[in-house]
Amino acid sequence: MGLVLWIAPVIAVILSRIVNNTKQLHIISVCASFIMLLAAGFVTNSVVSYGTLTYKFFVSAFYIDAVSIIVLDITITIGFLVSIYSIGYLDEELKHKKTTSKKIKFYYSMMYVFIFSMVLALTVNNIGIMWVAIEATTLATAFLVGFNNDEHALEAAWKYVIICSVGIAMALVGIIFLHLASIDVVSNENALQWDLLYNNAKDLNSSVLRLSFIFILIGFGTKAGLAPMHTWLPDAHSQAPSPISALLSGVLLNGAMYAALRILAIVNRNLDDSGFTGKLMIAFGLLSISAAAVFIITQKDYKRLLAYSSIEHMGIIAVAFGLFTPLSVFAGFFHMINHSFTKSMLFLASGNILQKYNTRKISKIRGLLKILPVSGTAFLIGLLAVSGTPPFSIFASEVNVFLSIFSAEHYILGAVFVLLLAFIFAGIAFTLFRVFYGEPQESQYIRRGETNKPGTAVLIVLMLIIAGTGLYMPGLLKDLITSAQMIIIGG
Amino acid sequence: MENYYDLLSVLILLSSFVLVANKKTNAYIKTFRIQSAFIALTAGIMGWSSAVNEGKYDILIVCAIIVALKVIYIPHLLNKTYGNIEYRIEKDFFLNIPILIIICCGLVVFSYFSVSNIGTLTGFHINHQVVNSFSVVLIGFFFMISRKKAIGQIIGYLVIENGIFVTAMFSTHGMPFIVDIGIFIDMITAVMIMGIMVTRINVKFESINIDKLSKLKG
Amino acid sequence: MSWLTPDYLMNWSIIAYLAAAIAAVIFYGRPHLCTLLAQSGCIIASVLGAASAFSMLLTGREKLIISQLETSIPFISIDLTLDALSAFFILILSILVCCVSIYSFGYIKHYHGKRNVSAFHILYIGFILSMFFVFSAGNAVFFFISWEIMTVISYFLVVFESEQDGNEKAGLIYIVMTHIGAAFLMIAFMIMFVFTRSFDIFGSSDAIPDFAKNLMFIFFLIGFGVKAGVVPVHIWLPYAHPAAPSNVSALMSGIMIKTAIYGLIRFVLCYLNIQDTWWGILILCIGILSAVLGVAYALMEHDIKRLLAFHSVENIGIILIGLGISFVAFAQNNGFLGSLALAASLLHTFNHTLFKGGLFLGAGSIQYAAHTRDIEKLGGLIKKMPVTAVLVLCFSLAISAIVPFNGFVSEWLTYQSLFTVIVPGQTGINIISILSIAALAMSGALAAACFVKLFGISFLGKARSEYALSANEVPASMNVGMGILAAFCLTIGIFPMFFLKLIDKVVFNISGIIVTGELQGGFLMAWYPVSVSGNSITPSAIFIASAIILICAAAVIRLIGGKASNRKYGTWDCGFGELTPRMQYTATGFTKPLRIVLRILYRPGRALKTEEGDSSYFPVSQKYSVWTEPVFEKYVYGPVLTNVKKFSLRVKLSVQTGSTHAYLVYIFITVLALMLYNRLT
Amino acid sequence: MINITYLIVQIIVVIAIAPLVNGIIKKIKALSQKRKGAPILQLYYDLYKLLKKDTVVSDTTSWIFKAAPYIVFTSSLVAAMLVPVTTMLDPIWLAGDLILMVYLLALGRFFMMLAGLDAASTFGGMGASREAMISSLIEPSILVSLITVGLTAGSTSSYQIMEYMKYVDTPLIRPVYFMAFIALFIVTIAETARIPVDDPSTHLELTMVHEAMLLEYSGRGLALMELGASIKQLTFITLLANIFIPHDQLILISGVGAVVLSVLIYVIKIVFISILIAVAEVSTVKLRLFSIPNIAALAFILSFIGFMQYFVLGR
Repeated sequence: MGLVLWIAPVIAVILSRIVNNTKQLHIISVCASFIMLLAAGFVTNSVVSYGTLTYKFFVSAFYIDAVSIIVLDITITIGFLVSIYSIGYLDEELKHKKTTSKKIKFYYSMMYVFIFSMVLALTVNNIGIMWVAIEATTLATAFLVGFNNDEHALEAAWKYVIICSVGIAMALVGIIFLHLASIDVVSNENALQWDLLYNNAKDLNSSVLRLSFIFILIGFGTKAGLAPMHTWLPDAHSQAPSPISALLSGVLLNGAMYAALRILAIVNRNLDDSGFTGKLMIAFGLLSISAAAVFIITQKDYKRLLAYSSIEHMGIIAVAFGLFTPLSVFAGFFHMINHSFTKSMLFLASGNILQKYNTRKISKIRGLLKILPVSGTAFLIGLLAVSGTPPFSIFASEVNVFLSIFSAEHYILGAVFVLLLAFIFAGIAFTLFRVFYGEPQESQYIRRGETNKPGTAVLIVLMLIIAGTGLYMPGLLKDLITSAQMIIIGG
Repeated sequence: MENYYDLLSVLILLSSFVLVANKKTNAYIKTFRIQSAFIALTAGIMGWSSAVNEGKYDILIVCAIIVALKVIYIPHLLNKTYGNIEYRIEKDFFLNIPILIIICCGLVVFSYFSVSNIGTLTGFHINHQVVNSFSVVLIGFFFMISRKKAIGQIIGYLVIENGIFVTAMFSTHGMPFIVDIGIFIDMITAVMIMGIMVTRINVKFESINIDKLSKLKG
Repeated sequence: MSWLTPDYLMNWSIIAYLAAAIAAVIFYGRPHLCTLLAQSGCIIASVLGAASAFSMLLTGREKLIISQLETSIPFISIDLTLDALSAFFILILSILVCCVSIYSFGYIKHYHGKRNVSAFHILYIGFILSMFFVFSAGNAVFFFISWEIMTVISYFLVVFESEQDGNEKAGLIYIVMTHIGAAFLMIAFMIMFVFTRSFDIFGSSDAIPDFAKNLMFIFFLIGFGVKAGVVPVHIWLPYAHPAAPSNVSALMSGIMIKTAIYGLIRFVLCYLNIQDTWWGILILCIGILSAVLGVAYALMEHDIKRLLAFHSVENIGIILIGLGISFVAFAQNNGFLGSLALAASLLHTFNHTLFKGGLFLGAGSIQYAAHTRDIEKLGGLIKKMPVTAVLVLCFSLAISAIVPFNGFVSEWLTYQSLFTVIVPGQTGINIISILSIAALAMSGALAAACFVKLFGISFLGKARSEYALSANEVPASMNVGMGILAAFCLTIGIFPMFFLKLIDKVVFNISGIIVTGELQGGFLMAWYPVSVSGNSITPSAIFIASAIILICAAAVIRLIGGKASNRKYGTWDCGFGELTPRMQYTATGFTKPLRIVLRILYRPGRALKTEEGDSSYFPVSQKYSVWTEPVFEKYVYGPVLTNVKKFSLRVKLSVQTGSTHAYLVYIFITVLALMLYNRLT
Repeated sequence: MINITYLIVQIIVVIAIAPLVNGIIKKIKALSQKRKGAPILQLYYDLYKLLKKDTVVSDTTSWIFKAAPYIVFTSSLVAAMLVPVTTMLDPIWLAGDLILMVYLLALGRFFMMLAGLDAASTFGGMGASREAMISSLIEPSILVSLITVGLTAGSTSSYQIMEYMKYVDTPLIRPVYFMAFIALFIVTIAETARIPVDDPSTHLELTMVHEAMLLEYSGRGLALMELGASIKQLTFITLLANIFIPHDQLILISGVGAVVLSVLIYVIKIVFISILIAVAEVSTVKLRLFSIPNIAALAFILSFIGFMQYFVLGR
């Protein structure tokens, strides 16, 4: 059954190369993602019952434990929601002649290449392959970022490819050093297998490992959008079609963070102390949050603003993982989940807004709640949620992050952290709250009403999720996160 | 054997200096080709010894791939891309070449300073080679920064990739085979994608000067 | 009588609120029914809530757990726990909600057919419930959650009429400031958790070291101060309160800002157990500043609701003066004085809820009838809306602390606490206390001036515009709602003892000292012995004496003067002929002397625009305008905001330059820097 | 029961003496101007005349206008009841609280200002506006000086303070009382609409404050207003007289005789202070309206320094 996870996207890619009819493409995509959703449910279930799953396959083993299953479930759920949303989105684009059915074909195939590589990255045991898969996600999304094929999109895509490739190349350097550190411990056939490295972490060469971690952090940090390597992120997120932005923000960033986390676990186990890694992670995290805080307050483009908010949240997650206490790692995972759902909802809503108003400029959007009742509400709720307002889910995880910071006796850090988040809220409120009220300009000829029906349904589902998980955590999820935290912390 | 490796690592490093010193785009491609050839040679020697000593052929296969890809295909691809793009004379670098070279020397010193302490790994006298090859990574990176044109950036990226590969070679006799293959696939895809983009950029912006791509700010 | 227990009633009260909200959702399409059901639901719920709180206070139980639900998210649980303090605040809340809901029957009518009434009711009920939870939260995280929900919902209510000028900005300032304030609360709660490993509000703070306690105090002060609207973080208040619909403003000003007072008492006094005198002194200073500046700025406002909002700042200042003395006294282990001052400030909290709620409702009535909030456009309303006029007059007298009303009683108690705190020898506290007395006196007099302006200009004289001419008496339900509040004001003013007894239960619960034991003398009398002899007031006696004197005076006059005839005639016009409404004193004119005297606070300006005619002696038109500057916004917040924006822009453009090379340089430098760091450590 | 008797005595004394003070002051002013002046009892005649007269009421006014005289009168009288003319009279039933007294007077002032605005006349508004300013500025000095004195006595009750002052040796040469006395004297002048703050005898719009608010009144309304004002004036004078110049310790007999004697001495003191006020009025000129803050500040500073002397410096 687990195999379906890898086969379904491949089939989807192949089919979408063959089929020409847009409607059939939609069906294929939804079916594929639905099947993956079922498979993910199945795999989750088996992980919960049996612990780690390993599939010997080809040369490398697939290795699924609670850590991967969390990120995997996020990926697949959001993938499913995005695929539903895309139906309405692409139809609308098609209606306004902004795209062609040929490009839709391309869109779907690239999207499933992306999902495939994402799934691959999350399920392989071999860190080298993981790197390959993550680099593949960059390449798969490169053209999706440039999907609109105008100057801006092209510029964003170019920066995306160059910066992410270079960044991720640094991660490769790190992986080589990791290999070097383990050369005496792990035989060449099993080189870079995560479980072996992890189990034998104590015997690795510490000084090489430290160097390795630096490169890993910079490399995957680039991909995860940590400042100062975040620079590609606002461009790519703002220029990509909104469903793709949702995937980038809700899925891709997690993937990079996941890879960094895996290696973080090894390094910390080796060094027997999270001081070295913690300092770096926290520094990057805090820098990201501050960068987001500074950049958000004068932001003029709402999708860029959301992108900066993603940087902020990746910063929060980095801080949480950097602290590396059981509490903080738990909070980090929890925050990762919440951020993914909230941010994808925001990007999906922003897609509807973009289609309706045809502009990314905040100043040209007024009367959102009237024009787009559901998307507007989703956007508003999303903004409140994303800035940590209770009772939405991000608040719940932020409280846990705060607590873990304070519990680790980083008082000043904690205070700065809380205030920065409040400052970001202020920035978002200052720049973005005005769009909900008033009336759009006469010259924009905007008609009331939602156009993207499936998208609207998705938004409602997401709203329910983020509101629901704010005050309730399913027991299954809690178990999963706890076991993931146990895996990372060890013990 | 180590002597050959030492020599090759220095040659590879040297080729990257030559790259930085070059002014013209076709010269970049040529230098890259030479550098790749050196790398293929290194891989060949290594592969040969491992085939003889351990009966493993994967490094030899990698060597073959390098020859096919980096020495033949990618330079060809780049030449083609370059040929498609109308030639314009534009200053390609931000700083003048002597300064660039001095900075690159600094980078080598820096990488010696920061990598040489990574501790003695028993059984490997690799530090110097690693320092050299790691310097190639940094120089490649720096090359990307110093060149304005898109092609320069692609080449810089490839040099980083070369540097990484050599580092891997010298430090651990290469990555696991499957990883290497994956990396090659990624690399070739990346280069192709970049190539396509360069063409598009040339159409849209009527230049491949990356500095013109600065509409997305803030 | 199990159904009379507080928890049982409390649960039903919550259920009634929820039912009202559900009814509001179900009857989405039928606004009249929706209003009827939702507001009646609120009335029932608030009566239940009041009953519950009342019985809680009477039973004198220390602590009562209503419900505790784990959410399975670590550290987040729904925890409703009552003690006397919460019960007291819930009592205030319920009384106000009951009156406001009665009022809303009529008031909401002008929304029917124009707006989404259902959404309004849901927000309204959500707002009430969130305050309910704030008062009854048993752990700090749940408190924070309720607190933030309260903020957010009230934000939506503030922007409910977002199409009107300035409401958006009002909402924005409001939510930004309160959210930043809440961040400080969050930090304080985190410190609390770190040392005690618990979020239990009722727990002990012994494990917290002194420096952390001091920090927590500062953070609580900032966090709650923003919500309470104390100077200098008051600026959101005069924007947000006018922007909200009037029944909501009544709730916001009447009770929402009191959540901050609740928070200060709950966390600083009950939880942290005051440990330093400077805490109290700091609060005292803030109180003085707020009391004087609040009323001073109120004086210059001509928008009724803005004026009232500034008065909220003033009254919070007065409450804080009481609270400050109480903190000082507790820090000096003077339990009795602490309790007295606490009782004073709690009573003032209650009183302010009553009269400020009533005043905002009155402002709503004026707006409902005359469609404007600008005092300058009103006039003569006393003849059009006689009942409203009487009620607003009552509230005006109450807020100016004039005698037979409740405002005086609590101010008197505050004076008495200040009086008692002054002991020869302790320099700092004495000086601050005497300044507090001066501030209280001045703010009382300025408030009186302000409400003379409010009432005199808008209700008396002649109508100044069409708006005022076309006004009519508002629906009876609105007056009933206000009437109940006015009745409370008068009752507390005349028979304060009964309410003091209630407050005493709260104070006893906190300090273990009964104040009314000392304040004895039957239900009519408040007698309080100080060192030498008793200071006391007997409002009821005064009331009776006044009544007797009034009757006697009338009788004597009748006796001497006989039956006199009244002749109606025009107002004295110096022989110029008919007086027009434009010749009346305006609100601007009325406050001019004070504007000039206190110009340092207002930085007033004026301009005369003349349109020249044929000769300079015959100008076509002249336009004279005066204005006052919003000093805090202009000289504090404005520059800060501009600089933040400037900084952001500068950093943004110099970091995110759009150049790929720059971006690569960042990564490159990061690589080098980290390698260096690794090498050097 | 005996308390009520005392109160009735107090009320009668107050009502009887209040207009006299006006008469004395006017007489002294007239004498200083080499005029004969009106008889000392002129205000009594005026009040009687006014009570007999019909009233003219503006047609723009409301019930506030009609009610105001009664409220002003009542509040002044009740306030006066809180300040015993002699400690032989114990107003314990009303407790004699000074803070209460100040706020009772505020009630009267509130309605007087409203009445000024009610007739839609410019004069009324002007008077109310100026009154609002003066009262806001004077109020802190009143309370600070009264409370300072109260603090030395340990009570805010006028009766208790007077009781305490009996045993203070020559209070007026002590810094705290001297300062408080001067402050209260200034306050009295300001509160009772006298030169230099206000001119009671003018009807010129530039200078009117108190009179401007009463401009529309006639007949019994005016009578009540005037009487109320003079009672208020007497209340302040009583405070000055009985607190700072205590006399009851001199009276050694008890019973009705003591009360009568005490009231007689009281009247003498009132006359003395009236003369003081008259002298002050004669020797100064009416200030500009915007110089009044200076006087208010002076009063406040005096009371504050008095407070400092005793409670901070400990003298």
